[in-house]
Amino acid sequence: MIAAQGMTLPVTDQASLDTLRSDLRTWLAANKPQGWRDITDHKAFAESQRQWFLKLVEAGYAVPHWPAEWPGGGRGLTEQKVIYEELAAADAPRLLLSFLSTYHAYATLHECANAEQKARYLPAILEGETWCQGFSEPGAGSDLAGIKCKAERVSRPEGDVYVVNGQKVWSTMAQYADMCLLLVRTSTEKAKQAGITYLLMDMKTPGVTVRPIEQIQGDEEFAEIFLDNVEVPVSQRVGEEGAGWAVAQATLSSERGLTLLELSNRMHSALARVSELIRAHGHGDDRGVLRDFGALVTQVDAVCALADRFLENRIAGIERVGDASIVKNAYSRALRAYSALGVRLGGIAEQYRAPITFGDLNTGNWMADFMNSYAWTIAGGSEEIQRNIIAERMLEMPREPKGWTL
Amino acid sequence: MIAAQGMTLPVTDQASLDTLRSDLRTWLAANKPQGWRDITDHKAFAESQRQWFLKLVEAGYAVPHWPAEWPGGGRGLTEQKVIYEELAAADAPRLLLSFLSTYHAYATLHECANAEQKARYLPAILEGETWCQGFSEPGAGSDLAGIKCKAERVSRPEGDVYVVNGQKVWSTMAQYADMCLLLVRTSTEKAKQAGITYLLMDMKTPGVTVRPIEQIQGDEEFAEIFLDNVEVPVSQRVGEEGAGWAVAQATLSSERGLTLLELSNRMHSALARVSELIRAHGHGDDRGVLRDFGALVTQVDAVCALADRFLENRIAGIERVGDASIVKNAYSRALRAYSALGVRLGGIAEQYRAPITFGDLNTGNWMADFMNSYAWTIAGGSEEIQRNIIAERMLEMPREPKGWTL
Amino acid sequence: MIELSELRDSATKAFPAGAILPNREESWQLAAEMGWLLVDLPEDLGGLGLGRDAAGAIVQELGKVLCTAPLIPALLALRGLASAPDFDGKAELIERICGGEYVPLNMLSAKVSANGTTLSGTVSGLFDADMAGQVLVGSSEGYHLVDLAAPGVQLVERPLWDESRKLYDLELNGAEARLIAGGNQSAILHDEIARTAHVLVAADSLGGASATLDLTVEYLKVRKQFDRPLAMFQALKHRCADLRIALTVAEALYEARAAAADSAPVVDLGAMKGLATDTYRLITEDAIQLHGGIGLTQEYPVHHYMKRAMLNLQLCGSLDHWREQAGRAALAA
Amino acid sequence: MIELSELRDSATKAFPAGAILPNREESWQLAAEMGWLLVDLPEDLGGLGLGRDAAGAIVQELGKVLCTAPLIPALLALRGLASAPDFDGKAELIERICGGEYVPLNMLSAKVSANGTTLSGTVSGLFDADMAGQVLVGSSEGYHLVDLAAPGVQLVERPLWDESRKLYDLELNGAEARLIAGGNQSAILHDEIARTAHVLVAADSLGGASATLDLTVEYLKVRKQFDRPLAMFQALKHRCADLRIALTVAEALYEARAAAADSAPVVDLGAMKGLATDTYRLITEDAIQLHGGIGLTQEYPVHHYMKRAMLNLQLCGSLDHWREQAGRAALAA
Repeated sequence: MIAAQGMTLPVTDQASLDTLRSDLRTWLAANKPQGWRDITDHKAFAESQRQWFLKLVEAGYAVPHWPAEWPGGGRGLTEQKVIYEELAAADAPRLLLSFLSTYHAYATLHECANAEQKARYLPAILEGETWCQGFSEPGAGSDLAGIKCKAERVSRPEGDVYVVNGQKVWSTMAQYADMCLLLVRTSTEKAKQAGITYLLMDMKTPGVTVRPIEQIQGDEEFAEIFLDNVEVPVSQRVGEEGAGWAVAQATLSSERGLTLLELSNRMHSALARVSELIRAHGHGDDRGVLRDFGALVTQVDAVCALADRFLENRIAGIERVGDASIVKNAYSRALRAYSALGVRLGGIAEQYRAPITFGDLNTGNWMADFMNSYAWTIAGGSEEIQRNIIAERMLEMPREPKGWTL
Repeated sequence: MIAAQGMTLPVTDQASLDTLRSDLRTWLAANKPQGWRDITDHKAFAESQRQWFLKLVEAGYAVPHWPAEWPGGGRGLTEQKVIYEELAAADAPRLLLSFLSTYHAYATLHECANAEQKARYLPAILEGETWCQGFSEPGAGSDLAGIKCKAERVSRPEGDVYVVNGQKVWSTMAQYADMCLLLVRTSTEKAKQAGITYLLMDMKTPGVTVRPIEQIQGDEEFAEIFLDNVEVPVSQRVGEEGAGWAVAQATLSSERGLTLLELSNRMHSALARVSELIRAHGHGDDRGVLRDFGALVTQVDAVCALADRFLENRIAGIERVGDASIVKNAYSRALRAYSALGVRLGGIAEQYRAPITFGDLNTGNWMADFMNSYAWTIAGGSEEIQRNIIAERMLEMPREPKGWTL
Repeated sequence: MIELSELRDSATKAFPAGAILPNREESWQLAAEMGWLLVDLPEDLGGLGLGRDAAGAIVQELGKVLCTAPLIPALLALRGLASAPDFDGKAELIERICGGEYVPLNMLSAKVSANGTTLSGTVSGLFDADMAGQVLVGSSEGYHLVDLAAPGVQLVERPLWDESRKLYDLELNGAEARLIAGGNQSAILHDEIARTAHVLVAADSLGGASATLDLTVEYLKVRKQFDRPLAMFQALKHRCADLRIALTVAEALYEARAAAADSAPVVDLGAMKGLATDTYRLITEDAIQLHGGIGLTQEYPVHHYMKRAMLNLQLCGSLDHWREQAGRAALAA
Repeated sequence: MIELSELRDSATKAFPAGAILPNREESWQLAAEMGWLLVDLPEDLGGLGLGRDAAGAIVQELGKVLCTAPLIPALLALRGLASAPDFDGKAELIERICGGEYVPLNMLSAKVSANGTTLSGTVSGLFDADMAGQVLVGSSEGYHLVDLAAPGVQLVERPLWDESRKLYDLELNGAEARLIAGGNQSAILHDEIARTAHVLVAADSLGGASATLDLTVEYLKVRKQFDRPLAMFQALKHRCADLRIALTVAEALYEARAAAADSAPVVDLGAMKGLATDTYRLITEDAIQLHGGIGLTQEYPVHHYMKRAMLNLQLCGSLDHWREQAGRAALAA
């Protein structure tokens, strides 16, 4: 069993959960952004995200998972689940831009940073300071321990710095970020993991260049970060030099369950889009199409149940190794099936390129949704990596020997 | 390119092919066995197979692939193809019992045996002497080089013998065989392949026990052979001691293309059974069922085309490494799809156990056909082994290092 | 209240893992002694009133060992009798059944016509009717109790590929039958029984699927080829992982719907049963392939699971049927 | 007679592997200069009369580099004109087309109505109509030549996900149109054109699928993770092997049916095209997954193949359509 992190708060009683739900529902009816699905410019989308986050902060719904000392914090997982369910039900925008800040950056700072770092960075998150993650590199996709981005410690009159050179990829919305959670290699002599150091980098530091990645469906959700003699003060290091691998684990384990519950629920609501398609194309009396739709509906229902159970198990502290991998793969395959059925039933109409909706995975632009679905089978530990985890850690099938190279 | 073995005869002209076809068709109309699908006793089936083979020998259609010096021999692959096509079209029984004798035993004897062995065994095949193959062992499925069946050379007054102890499995119709192509281990000191020796064993030798394998669909197509201090004269060895691996290659490469062409054609004819099922269950206006049937029809059509092309390439001498693996996997997956669709469309009726037909893979007893289809995804080098061959030898993806063990 | 895990534990203790195909009569006796027939029965009828998911928890464990005793058909008949309007002898009959008298409900279609108090036609899908003195027949004519010793009643065994169960047709030829629910009440009974049926067939399937996957993974760990355990080959590992995912997904839907079965639309339960049985099929189909040759032999157990999965796919509505119904329901939503 | 392999070689020389998305105008020019428009045209009309499979051989090679020039629509129009009854200027028009004047046939449905010699409505699926002076419109009204400069004629570009091609709708508003085949002759033309269309769309798909698989296997050989090339991971090897099998199966059906296309039932060719395009979809869909993140970037080529595959699936009848037709035909056989 994995102990649930920071989730030891008592389960809240039903009455206060109901109150939370109805309050939020009322608030959302009055405050949820309109027209966000029609935004066609990515910068404008980022700005709408920033505004929406600040609005949620103000209302006390942005960081329910933070401790009670923070405004809106101190809520247990059960309450967090209610909040995500209501946001999904209201078709409010997902929190893409701030997500990394309030989960990954927060968890890293909260668990591993020193007092000074916490004081500087945690309150700023609630004021809109935005973080990105500089972990993945070209050539080291799922093999995080293989990163090459090099940092050399150099003395400067104002204090030692790390001079960083290298490249990071797949950094979510890094083009809008103020700060970066950066993994660098400070030693190539030790074991791969032992040479990694964790830095907090200001994105405005000279030598930092960000280039949005043009995605195949026309989105710009990710960026590359080029680092050319970037000087990061040693005071910006989290943990000791060479201890970055352990800090990174805190970053990476900060979230999984709530997002997939939210996304599953949103996909469930979006099954209505398939119904519309079936009606619009006159497939309503095609028994094969009805069966295919029925199979999809049941698959999505099952993924919702799975995501819910996963979170319940987390709440109950009985999560097992590999559970998160199962939820991720099950969700991502349902997402692929959802979009593939839409592409198929939509016929030629789906091959005409239409504007995409930023920040949603089930938009009814079926080709865009199809391409977007790869983000979940590839990013965040590819489907293949998850299968390895399930086979080796859950089914206890033997690993391949480590030293096994060509 | 692999050179086609013993298939260098000139392509026969169209006119004589047409004559062959029409002669055989006439002959089959008069001579093909009736009622073979209704045989319910396996022994009776074996006997019907024996009779059918002898009838074909007499008519000159049994061993077209043997050299011209043999009656009915000297036919090129193109002619052989015509013969198989006509046998399939007439729904004549497949030659299961004699198959191993006329292909595997023949090729082994023809290519690797000494003059005395050839004289003793080749003519006997045409008189009905039946061979089985003792290669596979429990615990060494697809890993043929890993066989353990032990043979020790011992002096006897009447000449040296090998004393054989061990077990063989998956030996096709060994319970009816007179002779056995036997792979044994004569040394454990050398490399795995180098310790293997090839023997011709009389199945009536003391110490040989044959036990038919009860298969999950109720067939008894295979048997286990138990060898308990079986003495095989050294004169019955093919090739040198320790040279059995190379001889086994001759056995194993004796056939592939014709059988799969025949089986594909038979499956194609048997698509009519699916049509019957669709009509009988009133699915004729279910567009989903029609699409699923159409997809199957096209898959089977494609496998027929593939098997045909494979044989044409063999005839033309332009077969490539891996081609045979592709045909095998493509056929076996079509066979699975064929039977699975039948099981599905037949509904509950297919779950009632009904008598099976021996010697056919597309019988319309859908559950039996479904179970039978595994014979092709598992036997003769499993599907997984074929994928390895395709990936490594055709796509030239790297092999796993040999010394790689737990 | 008794936790589901306690029920599971008691079932596993009575039918330990790996001891497959236990003797039918002994199993039936044991099931009755364990009180498992009482689990889903309302308390006012002398039952434990623990609900469908409680019965499901037991059935799921028994599915792992390919239980040969007809617990499901008996629980369905009980559910039907319990939901029926009161009739003379109802309480006594229920009590006798709970004590171990076997009365099954048919799990396949009944093509019968009523004439006065008699029925004629064929009732399919009666499991282990050779153990029964009477049966509950559900058909479009309503729900009837039929005494198997009555004139015009004949049992015909229908041998199955699934060797873990015995199935009978009931041929009725003007046989006396006691109507316990007709018309609107029949529809109510139908839905009540269907809810239980889908939960229990799904439970049996998921138990069997889980046991099959365990069996397969264990086999791959033990079996060596090319000097390594098969379980070290990544292609096989990934397939096992995918099977594990499929199983966990189906289990999650089962648990959610079984817990809410009393109020769930029948179509939701039917679709859930469809997914569970299809997952059983998927896992057993690939399990045989992953085993290689040994999986094709009668003496190795894996084929029994495959055959049971194939039969489960057809019980109480096929996969195709429930997929179509689920699609129609979602389209109408 | 020229061998197919010679045509393939010349195509590969003109459009070498890896140089994807060549300039459209230059490609068109080159195709015309190579005489590829003559390949399938009967000899009595000045063509080479090499048949549909010869044209297919060229198109298959061009599919590998995501050819941007509209060879297929031009060959379809040529096939239509060649099969049409004689009309004034037929020979000259064919000659001009073979010389490089682009006249396409629509590859999606035309919803038009005729009024005397004029047409009104919308014609979909005209590739690269911006390069054309006139087009051949196939509809239920027959086959018409339409001058794009005529009054009541308007081209509307329909941007595609597939960036390798440009597609237009033709809006007709009482536009003059010259009927070249109607009634029974229209049906004959339709089948003649359909045979060519299925062969060529299938050829393009199989060329693209083959290039995608090559690209993917090469990438896996080069790309390392956990200190080994990805191509050494057995799970990925087996997936590539399965893709190779699927490709070879589809190629075999293509070759058999393309060679016999002149006499094959249209449904057989449609089903073959369905398999080819679905195989293209299958391979490109998994190719992106096998590439990982880089496959999701606009600058890496693999997505272009996937998008082209998706469009090909819809051209000249969808996969669902042809599967259903194949099922109906087999059921009626």
